[in-house]
Amino acid sequence: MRYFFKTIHLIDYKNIVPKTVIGLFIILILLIPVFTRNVVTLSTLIMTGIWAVAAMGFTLVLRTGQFSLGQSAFMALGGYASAILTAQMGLPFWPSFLVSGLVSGLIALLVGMVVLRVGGIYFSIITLALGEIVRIIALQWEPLTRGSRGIIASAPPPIILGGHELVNFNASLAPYFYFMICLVAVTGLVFWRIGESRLGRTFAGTALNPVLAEHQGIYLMKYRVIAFTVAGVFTGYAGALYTHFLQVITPMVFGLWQSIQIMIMSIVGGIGSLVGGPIVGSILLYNLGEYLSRLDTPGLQSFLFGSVVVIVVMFLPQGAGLVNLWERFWNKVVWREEEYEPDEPED
Amino acid sequence: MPPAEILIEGLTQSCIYMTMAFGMVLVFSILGILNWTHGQLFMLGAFIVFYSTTAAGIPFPIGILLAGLVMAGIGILIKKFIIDRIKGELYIGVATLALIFALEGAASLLFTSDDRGLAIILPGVLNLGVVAISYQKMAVIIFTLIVMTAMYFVLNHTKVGLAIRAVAQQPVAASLYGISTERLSLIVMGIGCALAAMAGAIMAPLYPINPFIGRTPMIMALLAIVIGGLGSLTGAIVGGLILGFLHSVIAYYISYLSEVVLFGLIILILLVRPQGLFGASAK
Amino acid sequence: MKKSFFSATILMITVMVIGMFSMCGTAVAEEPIIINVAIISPLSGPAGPWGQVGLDVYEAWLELFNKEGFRVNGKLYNFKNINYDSLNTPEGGAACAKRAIFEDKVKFIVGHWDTSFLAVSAISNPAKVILIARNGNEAVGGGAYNPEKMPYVVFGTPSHEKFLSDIKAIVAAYPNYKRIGISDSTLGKGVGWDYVDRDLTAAGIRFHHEWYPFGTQDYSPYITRFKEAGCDVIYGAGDVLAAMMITKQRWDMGLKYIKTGTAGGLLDPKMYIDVSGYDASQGFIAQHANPLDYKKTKVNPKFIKMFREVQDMVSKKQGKPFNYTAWTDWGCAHMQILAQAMMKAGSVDDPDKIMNAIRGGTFDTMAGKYTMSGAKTYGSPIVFGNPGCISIIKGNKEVYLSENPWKPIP
Amino acid sequence: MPYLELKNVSKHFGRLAAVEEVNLQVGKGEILGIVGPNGSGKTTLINLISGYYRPTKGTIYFNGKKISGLRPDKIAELGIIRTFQSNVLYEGTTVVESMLISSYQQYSTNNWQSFLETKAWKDDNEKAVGRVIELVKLLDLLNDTFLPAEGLSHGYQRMLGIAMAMIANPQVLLLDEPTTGMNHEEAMFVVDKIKLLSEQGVTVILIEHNMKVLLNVATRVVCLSFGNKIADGIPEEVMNEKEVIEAYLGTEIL
Repeated sequence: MRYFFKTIHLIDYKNIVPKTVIGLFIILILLIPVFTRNVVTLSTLIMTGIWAVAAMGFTLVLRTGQFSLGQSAFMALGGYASAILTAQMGLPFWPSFLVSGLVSGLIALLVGMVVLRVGGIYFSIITLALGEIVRIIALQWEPLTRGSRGIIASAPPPIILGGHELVNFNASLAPYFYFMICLVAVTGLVFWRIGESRLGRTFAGTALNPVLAEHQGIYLMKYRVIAFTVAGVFTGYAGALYTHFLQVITPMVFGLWQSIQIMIMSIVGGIGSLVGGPIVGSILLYNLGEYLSRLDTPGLQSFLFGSVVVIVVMFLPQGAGLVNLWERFWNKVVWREEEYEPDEPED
Repeated sequence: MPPAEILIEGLTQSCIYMTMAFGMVLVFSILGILNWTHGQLFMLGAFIVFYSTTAAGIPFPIGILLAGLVMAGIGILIKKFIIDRIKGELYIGVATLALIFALEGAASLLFTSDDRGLAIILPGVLNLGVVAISYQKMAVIIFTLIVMTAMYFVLNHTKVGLAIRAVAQQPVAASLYGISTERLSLIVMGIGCALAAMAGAIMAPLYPINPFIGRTPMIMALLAIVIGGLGSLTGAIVGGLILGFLHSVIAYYISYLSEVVLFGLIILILLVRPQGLFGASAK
Repeated sequence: MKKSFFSATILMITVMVIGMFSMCGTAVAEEPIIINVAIISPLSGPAGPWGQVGLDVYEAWLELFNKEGFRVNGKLYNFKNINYDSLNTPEGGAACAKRAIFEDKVKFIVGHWDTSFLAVSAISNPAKVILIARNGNEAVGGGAYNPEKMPYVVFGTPSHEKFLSDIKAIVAAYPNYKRIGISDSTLGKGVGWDYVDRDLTAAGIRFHHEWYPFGTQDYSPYITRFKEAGCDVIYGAGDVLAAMMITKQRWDMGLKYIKTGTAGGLLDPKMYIDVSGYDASQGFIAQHANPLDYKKTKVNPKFIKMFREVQDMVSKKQGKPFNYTAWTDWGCAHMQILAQAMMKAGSVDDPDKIMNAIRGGTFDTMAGKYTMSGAKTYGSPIVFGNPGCISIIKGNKEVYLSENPWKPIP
Repeated sequence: MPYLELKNVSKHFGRLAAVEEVNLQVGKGEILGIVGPNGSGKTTLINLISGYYRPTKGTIYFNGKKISGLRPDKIAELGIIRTFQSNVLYEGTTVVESMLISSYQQYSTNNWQSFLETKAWKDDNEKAVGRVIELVKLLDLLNDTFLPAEGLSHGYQRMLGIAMAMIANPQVLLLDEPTTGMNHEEAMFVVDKIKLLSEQGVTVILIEHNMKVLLNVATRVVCLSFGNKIADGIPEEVMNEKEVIEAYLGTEIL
C-alpha cells in the first residue's frame, strides 16, 4: 500500500524531464498515423487506448478502496446507449456519443448510491452480478437491444467544414486514432486533476482507513459514489468508442472476462498513478495478448498470458506496478545525485 | 411444487457448489484471500480422475482421492511459490486471477480442449416409480455428505481443526499460543484445493470434461459464499444449497428468465443483509 | 572428426539431390498461382474444438483440390488457407480480419461461422473482400444483414433452413412423434426463429420451444418443461455440451422415451457415449453431411471420391477414424463456390465480377448441386443451401437415418 | 444549558449492556476524564458520542441539538473529533499526507475549485499546508514529516493520531487513552498540549488509565463500572470514593 497515494512527489518530473522532451514525445505520438498507415498497428493502438481508459476508470474506483468486478458493464452500457441512439433511433452521432457516457454515468450513480452502502468484497460481488445482469438484459430485451443479433453501429459521420470534407472516419483509421487520443487525453487530464486535487486526498483517506476517515468528517459514500460515477462516465465513453470502432455491439462483447482484463491491466500497470499506470498496463498487456493471439498452438496463448502476469506480479518489488518501476528508475539511476536529502531514510 | 427429479438435480448442483464454496471459505478465513483459481483446480481434478480411471485403470473412488491428493500438492505449491512471494491482497488476487488463464491454457495444451466424459462410471438409474435417480447422482450426494461429515469431525475434534478455527477467529492470539500460522495456512490451502479437486472428480461422470468447465462452478461458489456470509462455513453450505436449488426450481417456473431472477435475488440478499445470511454483523 | 565430416558430406549431397529434383519438378509442371483465403474461426477457448476440427480437413481437402486446381483465363490457380484465431469474440474476429486483409492481403474469407460475423463484415465490406459465411442469427431477414451495406457477403451455409429440413427429416423418420421440442440457448434467440416457426407451422409439424441461459449445467427444469408440453423429441439448436447434458439428464430422470439430438455434425460418437453414457446416447440424432450416404440428394461422383479420400487422409493423420461430416458444407463448399464463380466471372481479383457470377448461379459442391436463390430470400440475393440429412448413433457408430432435401424459404 | 449532554444513554450488545442509563453533562472548555476498569464501557461511550454506535436508548445533545443517530461524519462536521484506542492511521501515507487528509473539513474551497485549480484553492491549500506545518512543529513531529506513518514509533504514532484529530479544529475532542505506551515525559508533553487546547476553549473528554496524567490534566472525572456511572466530580474526590476503589481493585462479586 506504500505506493497507493502520493500527493507530494519528492522529485518533480516537470523539472527532471525537460519540457521539450515531453513535447517531442507527444508530437511523436500524434504523428504516428503519418508514419504508419498500417491498419493492424493503428487498430491495435486504438484498442489499447480504449482499454486504457477503462483501466483508468477501474483505478479511480480502486482509489476509494473499492474493487469493482463489473467495469466492463459500463463499457457495455455506453456502447449500447450510443448504438441504440444512433442505429435504432436515428439520432446524429455526436450528441449520441456525448449522451452515452452520461447514461453509463447515471446508471453508475444510481447503482453506486444503492450498492456502495455495502463496501468491500460485497461491492465486488454485486458489481460482478451487475455485469452479468447487464449482459443478460442486453441479451433478452430484444425490442431495444436486438438480443444476441447485436446492433450495427455505423462509423461517425464525416466532419464537414465549409463544404470541404475535413475528417472521414470511413477512409482511414487516423481519425479514430485521434479520437482515441482525445478520449485518453481528456480522461487522463480529468483523472490527473482528481488525483492532485482535494478529491484525491479524500479518496485516499476513504480507501486507506474508512473508519478513521468517517470520524474526521468524510462522508465515505459520497466519495465512493463520485469515483464510481466518474469512472462510469469515462468507461461508458470508452465503450461507445469501442462500439463505433468495431461498428458492432453484441451481448458477448463485454463480460466478466473483460472486467478481469481491465483489472489486470490496471493493477499490473500500477495503481500508484491514476493515469500512467493504466496506460502502461494496457499498452503492455493488450499488445502481449495481441501478439500471443498470433500463435497457432491453442492454449499456449492463454498459458503464456497468465504466466507472464503472474511473473510480473511476483517480481514487482513491494507489489508496486510497472509504472513505479519507471519511477524508481528515475529516482535511483538517473537522478541519484539530486535525491540527496539529509532526513530521507532509506526505503 | 416442482417434480422430484428437479429437486434431485438441484441438490446435485448444490453439492458441487457447497464443496467448492466450503474449500474457498476455509482458505479465505485462514489466508484472508479469495483463491480465484478454485474453479481451475476443480477442472484439473476432473481431468486427473478421467485419466486415472480410463488410462491407468485405477478404480474411481481411489481416483477421487488421488485427484484430491495431487491437487492438494499443487495448491500447496501455488501457496508456497506464488502466493507467499507476493505482498498485498490486491496483487495476490491478480496473480490468482492470472493463474486462471495459465491453468486453462496449460490444460488445453496438455489435454486439448475436446470434450470428454466419464459416463461409464456407475451407469444405471434407480427407478422408484415416483422418482428416478441415477447412481452417479447418489454417489455425488453421498460423497458430499461424507466430505461434510469428515470436515465437521476434523474441524471440531482434531488438533488441526481446532487450530484452524482458532486462527480463523483470532489470528494474533492463536499465534501467541504457539500455533504456526504458516504451516496451518499450507494445510488449509491443501484441504481447500483438495475439496475443489474432489468436487471436480466426483462430478466427472455427470458432466462433460474440458479445460473450461471450472468457470461456472467458481462463480457460483463465489456467489454462494457471499450470500452465505463471507468467512462462515455454515453460510457456504447454505449458500450452495440456495443457489443450486433456486436455480433449478426458478428455471422450472420461468425458464430462461431464471438467470435474471437469480442475480437479482443475490443483489437483493446482499442489500438487505450485506454481511450475508450467516455472516457476523459488522456493528 | 572424420565421422562428422562424412555425415556432413552425405547431408550436402542429399540437399543437392533434393534441390535438383525439385527444380526438375518446377520445370515440368506449370507453376500454379496461389490465391490466399482466410479462415477466421475460434481456435482456442471453449469454442476452440469446433474451429480446430475443420483445420485438418481443409488441409487435406485443399491438397486434393490443388492437385487439379482451377483455370481462369487459361492460368492455373490454387487456393491456400491461412488460419486466424478469432477467440469467438467480435473484437478478436475484427483483429483477425484486419490482419488478414491488410497484412496478409487476403481477398477472400471463407468458412466463417462464429459470433464475430458482424465485426468481420464491417471490415471486409469496405475493403471489398468477399466473405462467405453461414446465415447465423445475425444474418437472417430482420436481423443485422443488410444487402445494400454488405454487398460482398455470401451465405454459403444456411443454418436455419438446414435446421428446418432436419426437423422435417426427423418427422419423416419418426412419423409417430408426438411433439418436437426445440431447445436453444438464449444466445440463439432472435427473429430467425420466426421464420422457422412459421414454416414448421405451415408444414403442420407440432413443436415446442424452450430457451436456456448459455452455460447452464442443470437442464432438468427445461427437460421437465418439454415433458409437460408433451414432447418426445428434444432437438437442440444450441451448443453441443447442452445437447450432451440434456441427453444424459433426461436418461437419469427416467424419461427414456424422449429422443434427443443436436443441429450439428456428430464430431465423434465416442464423445457422446463418453459424456452421456452408452445407453443414453443410443439414437442420438445429429446432422449428417455425408455424400456417401445420401439417398435423395445427388452429389457429383468426383466429390464423393474426394470425400472418401479426405476422410482417409485425416484419419491417417490423426491416427483414429475421422467421422465428422459437417465439414463438407463449411470451408470446402465455400471454396468450391469461389473457384467456380471465378471461372464463370473470368476474373480472380475483381470482387464485383465474382459476386455477379455468384448471384443466381448454380454451383456443384461437396454437398450437392445448388442454385443460388437470387433476390428472393431475406431480401438477400445470396443464399446457398444443402440437404438436411440426419443420422443417429447406433452402437458405437453413426448411422444414416433420413433426409429432407433443402428448399429456400420463400 | 450544558455543552454536551447524554440523557439516559444505553447501549446493549445482545443481552450485554455495555453502557446502562448514563447521564452526563459536559460544559464548554472542560477537561473530563473517564476512568473505570477494563470493559466498563469507556470506549463504548466514546463510540456512542462519536456516532460509531447508535445508542439503544437515550439521546445525546450537542449545543442543544440532538446528535445521537447521526452518521459519524455528520457528528465530526459539528466539531466532535475522536482518536482511537489503538493506532489507527492512514497506512501508506507520510505524516504530512495523513494530516492533509485529516484537514478535510478545513478547506474553504469546494471540490470544483480544487479540481479546476483556481487561485482560491491554491491559497487555501497553502493555508492548509501551513496549518499542518504549524501543528507538526507544535507536536514535535517535525523530524518525521516525510516518514511513512506506519514506520513511526508507537509513541509518535499516538502523537500523530492526536495531531490528526487536532488539525480538524475540534470543538469537542474525544481522546481514547492518548498516552498508552508513552513514557512519562512524552505523556506530560501530551498533557501540556491538552491543556493548551482547553485554554483555547476546546472541550476535551479523555479516557485515561494513568492516574498521574489524569490528576494532572482533568478538571472533572467520571468513573464507569459495568456500564454504570458510579462517580462524578473533581478528580481527587472521585479517586477516593469507596466505590471507585472497589471497582478498580475488584470486590468479590458473588
